[in-house]
Amino acid sequence: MLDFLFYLFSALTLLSALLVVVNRNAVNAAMFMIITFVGMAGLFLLLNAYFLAVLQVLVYAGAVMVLFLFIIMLLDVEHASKVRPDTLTVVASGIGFLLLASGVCTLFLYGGVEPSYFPESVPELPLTAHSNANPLEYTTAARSFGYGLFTKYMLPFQMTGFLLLIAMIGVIVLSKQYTQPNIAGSKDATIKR
Amino acid sequence: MSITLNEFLFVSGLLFTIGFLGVLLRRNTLIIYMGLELMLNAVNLALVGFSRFNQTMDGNIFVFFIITVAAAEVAVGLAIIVALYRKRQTVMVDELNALSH
Amino acid sequence: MELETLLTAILLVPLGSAAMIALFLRRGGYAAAAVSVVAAAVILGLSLTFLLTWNGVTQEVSTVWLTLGSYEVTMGFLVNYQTATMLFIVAFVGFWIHVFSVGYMNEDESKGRFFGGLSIFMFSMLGIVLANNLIMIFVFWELVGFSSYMLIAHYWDKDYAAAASKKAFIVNRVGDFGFILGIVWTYWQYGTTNLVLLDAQLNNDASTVLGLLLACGFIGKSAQFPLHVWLTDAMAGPTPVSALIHAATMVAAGVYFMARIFFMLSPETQEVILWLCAAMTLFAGLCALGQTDIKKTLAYSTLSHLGFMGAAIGLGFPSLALLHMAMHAFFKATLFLCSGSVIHACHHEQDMFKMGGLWRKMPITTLTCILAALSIMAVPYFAGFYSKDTILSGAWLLAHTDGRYYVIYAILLLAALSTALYTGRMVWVVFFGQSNSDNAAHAKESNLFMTVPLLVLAAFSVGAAWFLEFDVSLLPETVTVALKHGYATITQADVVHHSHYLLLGLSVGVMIVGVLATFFFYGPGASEDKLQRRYGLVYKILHKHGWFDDVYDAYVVKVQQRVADFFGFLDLILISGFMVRGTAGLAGLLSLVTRSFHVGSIHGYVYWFLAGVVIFGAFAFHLI
Amino acid sequence: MNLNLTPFKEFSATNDWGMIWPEIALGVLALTLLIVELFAPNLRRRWLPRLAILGQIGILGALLIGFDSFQTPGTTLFSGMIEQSGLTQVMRIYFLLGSILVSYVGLVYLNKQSLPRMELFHVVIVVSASMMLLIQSAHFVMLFVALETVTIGFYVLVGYNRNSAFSLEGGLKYLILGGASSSILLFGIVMLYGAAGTPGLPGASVDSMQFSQLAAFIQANPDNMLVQVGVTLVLCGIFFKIGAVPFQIWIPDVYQGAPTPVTSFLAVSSKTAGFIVLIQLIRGPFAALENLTFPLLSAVAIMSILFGNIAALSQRNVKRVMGLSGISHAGYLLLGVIALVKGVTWAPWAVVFYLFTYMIGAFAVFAVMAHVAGEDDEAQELDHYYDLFRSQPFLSAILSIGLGSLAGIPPLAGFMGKLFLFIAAFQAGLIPHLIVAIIGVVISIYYYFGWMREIYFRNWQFPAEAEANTSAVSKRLAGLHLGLTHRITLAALAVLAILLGVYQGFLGLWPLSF
Amino acid sequence: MTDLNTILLQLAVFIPLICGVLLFLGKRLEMNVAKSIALSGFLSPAVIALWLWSEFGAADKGAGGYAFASSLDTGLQDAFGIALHLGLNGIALPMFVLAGIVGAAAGLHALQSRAERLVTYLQLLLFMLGGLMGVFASVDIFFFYFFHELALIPTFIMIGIWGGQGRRVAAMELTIYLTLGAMLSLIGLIALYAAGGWAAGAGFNLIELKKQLVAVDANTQAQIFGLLLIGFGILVSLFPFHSWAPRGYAAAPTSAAMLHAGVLKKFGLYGLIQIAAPLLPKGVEAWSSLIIWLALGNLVLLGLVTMAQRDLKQLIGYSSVMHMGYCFLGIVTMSVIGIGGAVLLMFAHGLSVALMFMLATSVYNRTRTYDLTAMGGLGKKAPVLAAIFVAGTMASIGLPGFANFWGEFTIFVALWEQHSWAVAPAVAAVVISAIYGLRAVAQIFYGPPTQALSAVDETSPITDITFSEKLPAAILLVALLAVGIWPKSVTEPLNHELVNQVVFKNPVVEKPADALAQTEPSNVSDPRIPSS
Repeated sequence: MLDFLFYLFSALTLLSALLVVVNRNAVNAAMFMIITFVGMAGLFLLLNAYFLAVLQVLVYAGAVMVLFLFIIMLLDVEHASKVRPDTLTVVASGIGFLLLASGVCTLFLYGGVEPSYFPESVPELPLTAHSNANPLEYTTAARSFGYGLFTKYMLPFQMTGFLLLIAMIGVIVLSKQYTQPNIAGSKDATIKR
Repeated sequence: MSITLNEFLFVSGLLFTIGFLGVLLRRNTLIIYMGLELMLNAVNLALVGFSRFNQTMDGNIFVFFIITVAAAEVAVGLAIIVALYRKRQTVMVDELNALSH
Repeated sequence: MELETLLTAILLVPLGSAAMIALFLRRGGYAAAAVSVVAAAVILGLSLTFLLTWNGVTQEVSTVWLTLGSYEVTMGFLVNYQTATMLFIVAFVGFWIHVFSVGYMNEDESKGRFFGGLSIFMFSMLGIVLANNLIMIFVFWELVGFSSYMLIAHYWDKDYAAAASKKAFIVNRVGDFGFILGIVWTYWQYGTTNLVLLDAQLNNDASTVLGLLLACGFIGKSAQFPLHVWLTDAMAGPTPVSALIHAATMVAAGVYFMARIFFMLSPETQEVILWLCAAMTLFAGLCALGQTDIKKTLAYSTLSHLGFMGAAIGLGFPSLALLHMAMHAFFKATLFLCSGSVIHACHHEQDMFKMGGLWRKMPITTLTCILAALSIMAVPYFAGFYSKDTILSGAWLLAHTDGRYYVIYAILLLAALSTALYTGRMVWVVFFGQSNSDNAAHAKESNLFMTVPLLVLAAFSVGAAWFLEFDVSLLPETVTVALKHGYATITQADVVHHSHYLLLGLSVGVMIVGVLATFFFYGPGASEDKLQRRYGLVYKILHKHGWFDDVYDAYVVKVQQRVADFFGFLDLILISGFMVRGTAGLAGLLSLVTRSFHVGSIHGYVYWFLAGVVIFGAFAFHLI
Repeated sequence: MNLNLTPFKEFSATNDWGMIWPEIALGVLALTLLIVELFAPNLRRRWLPRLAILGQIGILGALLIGFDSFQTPGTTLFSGMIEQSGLTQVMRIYFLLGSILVSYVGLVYLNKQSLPRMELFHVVIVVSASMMLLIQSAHFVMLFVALETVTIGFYVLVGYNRNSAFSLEGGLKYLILGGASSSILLFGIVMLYGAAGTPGLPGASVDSMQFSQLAAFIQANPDNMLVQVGVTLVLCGIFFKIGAVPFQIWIPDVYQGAPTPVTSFLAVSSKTAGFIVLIQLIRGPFAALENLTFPLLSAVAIMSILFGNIAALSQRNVKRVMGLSGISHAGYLLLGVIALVKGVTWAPWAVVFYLFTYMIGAFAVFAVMAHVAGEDDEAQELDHYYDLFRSQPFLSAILSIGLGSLAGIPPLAGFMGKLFLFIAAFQAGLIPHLIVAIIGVVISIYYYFGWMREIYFRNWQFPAEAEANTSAVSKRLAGLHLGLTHRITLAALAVLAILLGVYQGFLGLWPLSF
Repeated sequence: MTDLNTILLQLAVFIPLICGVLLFLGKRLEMNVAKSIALSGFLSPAVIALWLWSEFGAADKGAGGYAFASSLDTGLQDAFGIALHLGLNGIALPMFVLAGIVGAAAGLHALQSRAERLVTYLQLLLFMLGGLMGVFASVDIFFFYFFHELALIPTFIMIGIWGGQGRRVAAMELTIYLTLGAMLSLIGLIALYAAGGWAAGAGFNLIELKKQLVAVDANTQAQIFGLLLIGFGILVSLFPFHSWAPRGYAAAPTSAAMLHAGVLKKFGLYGLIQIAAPLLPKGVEAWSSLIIWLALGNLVLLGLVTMAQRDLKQLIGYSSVMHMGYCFLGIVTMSVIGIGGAVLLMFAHGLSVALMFMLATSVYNRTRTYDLTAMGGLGKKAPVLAAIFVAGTMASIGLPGFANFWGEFTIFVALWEQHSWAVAPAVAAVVISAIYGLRAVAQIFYGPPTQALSAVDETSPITDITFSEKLPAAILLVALLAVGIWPKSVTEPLNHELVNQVVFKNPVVEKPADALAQTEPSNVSDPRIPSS
């Protein structure tokens, strides 16, 4: 049963991912992207990462792709995406794809690393009172994330805040029209070549 | 289940490759960008797989960070693309080569 | 006075005067002249004191000049009878020529340069005379060359003077090429260049090649074949210079040098020198007949007589060579000064056939000139006779041991004839008959500055050699010692003694023939060269002395310069072009290639990433 | 529910925030700027930049004063997230200095543009702080987060001049290529994580992304396939940062498009961060992998030196020239890293010294560039510098010193840097590398001195023509007047370049190997 | 031991640099002050150098025969054994004096030159001079290199601003080429440092290295020396690597050309003599035949090339390149004689070539051209200039009485001892140099004045050499003559130094006993008395 689910989800993921890449319509690409994410969420579930699966759907499918779609619509680049890539690019990228794929195959399927089965035991619950076990040991509970983030990964976690801050500021800088009275009005850059 | 870690890794690797293919193949900046997102997701998948296999939490938490970073990156990236589109009315990379040679 | 200081003084006085002139009296005119002449006088005085006081013992003083490890250069004086002879000649002739110059150069505006040059010349010449080792000789040898270069180029706004000076210096350098090699070889062969030590070390085991190398210096300086081309051109200098340098002293320095290092000349070496010089005697003597320029004539006669001296060396009679050099110094100086006085009187007219009939106008010059002419023609009891005829007898003497020397004797005899011919021609044409140009017509006797030296030198060219036969000697006793020996040896040798009258008759007869022939052929005061008119080809050959100059010029222009240009071209093309610029060009080309990589589209760049990942990944997989 | 908190306590025990006070202070400074911007808009033009710069200088001063107190090498903080050592202390100073200079260049730049002012300084400061943490990080998560902070900051900065299509295009290129590279890096990290955590293997560790434990694991089984590939991919990611072949290709375009201060920031601080991370990794986790890293780095170093120098020959745009020459400098620096791989323990010192000299020289050049540049920042041609010596002798002197230092000419600092690198390389026996390096240096003379040639040489053949095509620029330059602060700053750079070149005594306080 | 002379030595290096820095106040000071500062900067090294020259004999020599030694740590002593270690030994002393004299002459010439932005010009010249003094004063081979580069770079800028025709290319070629040479030699020096055992006491200290490197095997020595040979060879314009020199000098302003051709170029030879040869004798042996061939290439081939030149400055440049061949020949002998001769010739050639470049400019200022074929008859207008020029030419073609002669002749002597065959071509080069030298003199000064000259004369009357030109010329000429007449002044300290260095051969030729005792030297009588 689980095997079947795995094949289902992975096929879903990979095929839609491929469609994202080869599809010539940007909107459709975005749609397939969403399907890919959903498929990945499924795979996460198979790996008992329930919290991440949820996160995946919420953040990616929910937020990121919506942003993408919004931009695609905004810029209205349908006409642009109609042109098909020239053969040279196709051939070159195809070769590149094959090379990388073969590398991945050799690494993960044949010889690279020997097949390794997942441990069956999956600790469901986080540690309870009076147990001296390591609070950061692997569980599937969302609470473990909290433990980790606020103890061991405190510093990165704090930094993420700054990361988001400058991202925000960056977006503002890039989008907000800035005018300054005491400097000659901004020249509009026409392409000089 | 009989699925080993290798299958998961293979899937993620393939996903990564597909994402790279997108970057190589497509000329629409937005879709190239989606390709990058795919690559990041492939990493996520591998991480989760390892995390499950190694029975350590770090992988999962790392995924959390990656997702956050990815979101921020998307925001900035799209902002740049939009601003550039305002200037040049295009998102096709082969028309965006004013800087060259 | 202490010997060392005395000699040092002799050496340094002219240097001092030269420095003084160069620093303060550049525009000094007569002041410069005075300084220089006084210097020459002082030299003469000091030399005489030395010659009269010296006890005749060979003496050597030397001081270390430069030390590097085992290698030492010393500067020092070697005094023996040869030194005495040469010292006297240089000082004496030099002094009188200085005096003469005062008169001759009186309207020249750059006296400073001239007299400074004369002083430098005296300095370097005396250096050669006194030097006690080869390196020191070489040093002053070069300086002599330099001063002659300066003096030849005295009229430096004349192209011919420029060319002549350049030629003189370079040709001498060619001679020095061998000289340097010789010196260096000597140093490593015998461990020293000091003459005395060398003399002590070699006993008739001198190496032939070494000797020849050293002889190269002589050939260059004394203008023997094949390096004789410079001497005739050197007449571009003022006449006193020609007299001093190119007749009396400098060219004789070569002979002096040969005599001084005679012990280093193996018989083979002497053989080579002998034949070269013998050939030169005759050849130059004949060429003199092809000249209309009075100075050129004398120049060729100088060549011829240097040949005589060289032949004496080659025959193995260095003292004879010295003897002839001394006598030659007197009469050739006289002749040159006469020509100078004549030229001066004729407003720098040098063509003999435009003169004529000068004896009325300038008697003293004529008299002295005739005396000197008789001396050079070796009229018995004249100075030239003793030296030149003894050389002939020497050849005759050796001929009895080896038949080949008869050839030499014959050549020298013919040379003597040629001497008679050109001298007679000159005397007849210049002084007798009618004057052939108004320059000559308005000539008048020169002033005392010029006539007094003429008279003195003429007197010497008559009687300088009497000390050999009678006991009247115009020369200090110490001077004569080195000259007596060879003369004595030969004249006492019974071979010569028996055929004494034969020899005498031959040479005297040859002389008379010559004189008469010229009288009847040219006639007194001829206005044109009969030889030129009648036998144009012969004349042309003699005039151009076998196109040596043309060959020389052709070599310089056609060969040397073209080779140089060729290499210049190669340097330009191969090294600075191909090697250097080529590399730069290659870099530039590559740069353009790399530049073309930056296509500007992201695709082009992502593929680099792909390539990087693939290649490095392959390396990680141990595929590469 | 009450649960046993001791484990948490011991995890948080090492969260010693005091040890990273400079970074915190920078963060606070950045926020202060934000607040000032919000609540005192009228102070903007004049005071914000000064506040930013002076604030950083203050922090720098404090850092220098308290320098010795930090001499506690090898302290692991934040439960293995970061590890401080002499190297990181020195590099803190480096990055702080760098961001100060960038702010200065930015000040010069902003005065010619109509752009928001505060944001630039804000982002620069935050990025510098995260660079400090980046080089201290001893854990891949920390490394990734810090790295991404830096990268995202640079996305913003490169595209900062939103009025110029060039700046935005540069931003886009940096965005996509940077994204790709960080994905590659990430994939490598994941592989290492996975391999090192595998329960079965010897030396498998609990916290397998922590450098020391990872090092132990790799020591145990160096020829694990995952490890090999993972390390390779990580190195690829870092090569992108330091701009080494074949991940250098983006550099000229991005450098040209980016605003000059950002270009300098990229050229100096970003590159440096990459190098220090590389050194940390080579010294730490990857120490056991000489067979893999040595050939890899050698190839990259040689390629970089040759490519950078040769490509720069035919460039006329000075920003591109600086970018391409930066590639070659990365190549030289890699020599030091390779020497480290070969076991020359003091090689990092040489690298750091070179980085300092490079910073000084590069900023001398960039500052002058910012002064010379006009409104169109991306179009700075060599021709603009024609005859600068006559119009701006001071600037040209500074520029010459900077260029000379970059070219490695005594008595300037750059020469000492090269000397130490060469000695290190020679000690490691890298003769082929050295030969290539020499060739590179000789080639580099052409474009560095070619630049000076523009400054000093009047065109002998066609002066009129040369005048004509640069008349506008030269007019502007003739009008340009430098304030005293500018002169002092520039002169300070020049003096520093000379001082470091002739006297290294005050570096005695650095241990030769950190 | 910091007595007065030690301090003076340091001052000789630093005064020019300090003066140069002072001149940065250029615009503030008015001209005369600036000029006097520069003047002191130019003259003081010369004065100090001469003083130290006189003191050297008496001074007590420290380690390695270095007098006036002093060492200053610049922070690298412990790590790399690099220290600013100044001192003079018998080899360094002549070069040091040379640098001082030529520096003074060049400085005086520059002070009177009416160059635009004179202050900057003097400044760069001062830096150059300081670097040169440092090169020859430093015992530490790192600083030896360091000072060389310091002196090298100003030439680029000077050519750039005040240079003549074709400077853009020439300056670039010169700089790139010389950097290549410098880089190679730098690696060579590092290799020495390595061979000395990484900073094991030796570091970059020459004295220590001498002790350390005795052990090094022949193969390594050959490799290191090869590096140094090519590196230094480029700097000295050894045969195939010479193309930078003539064009560079032709384009350079006078004073720069004087200092560069006169002194800076000797750096490479000095390095070979002071560093490479003593440290790597086996290396020299390994390369000797190649060196001889290249040196002969310099002498003969480039001699002919020189003959082909039509441009006065090119001619002088090529001739300066050509004469370097002698020095290489001297070095290759590895004997006291040869190396001594090489040093002597370096000293002399430095003076003479500087003089020639200066006079070339003086000629140009009067004829307005460097083209020899267009000149002629200047001697009439400027006799003194002509006289000095002739003197300079004679010096450079090795006329006795000038220092060059001793150098060349000594080298011939040394060369014969080992490679007799090479002496002949070497001496032939003497003839060649005479040919082009005298041809140049004749073409410039002799003969009737050309139309061009008269034309110039009409526009601006041609004067004879002025005092401002005469003074530097006199300085150089006097030095040339002094050493030419009294070569001991240079060779005495040199000899002591060289003899002490065991690596240099000191071939002994057995001197015959003084034979003056035997009476009547045979050369008064005629030996060949016939047997009959």
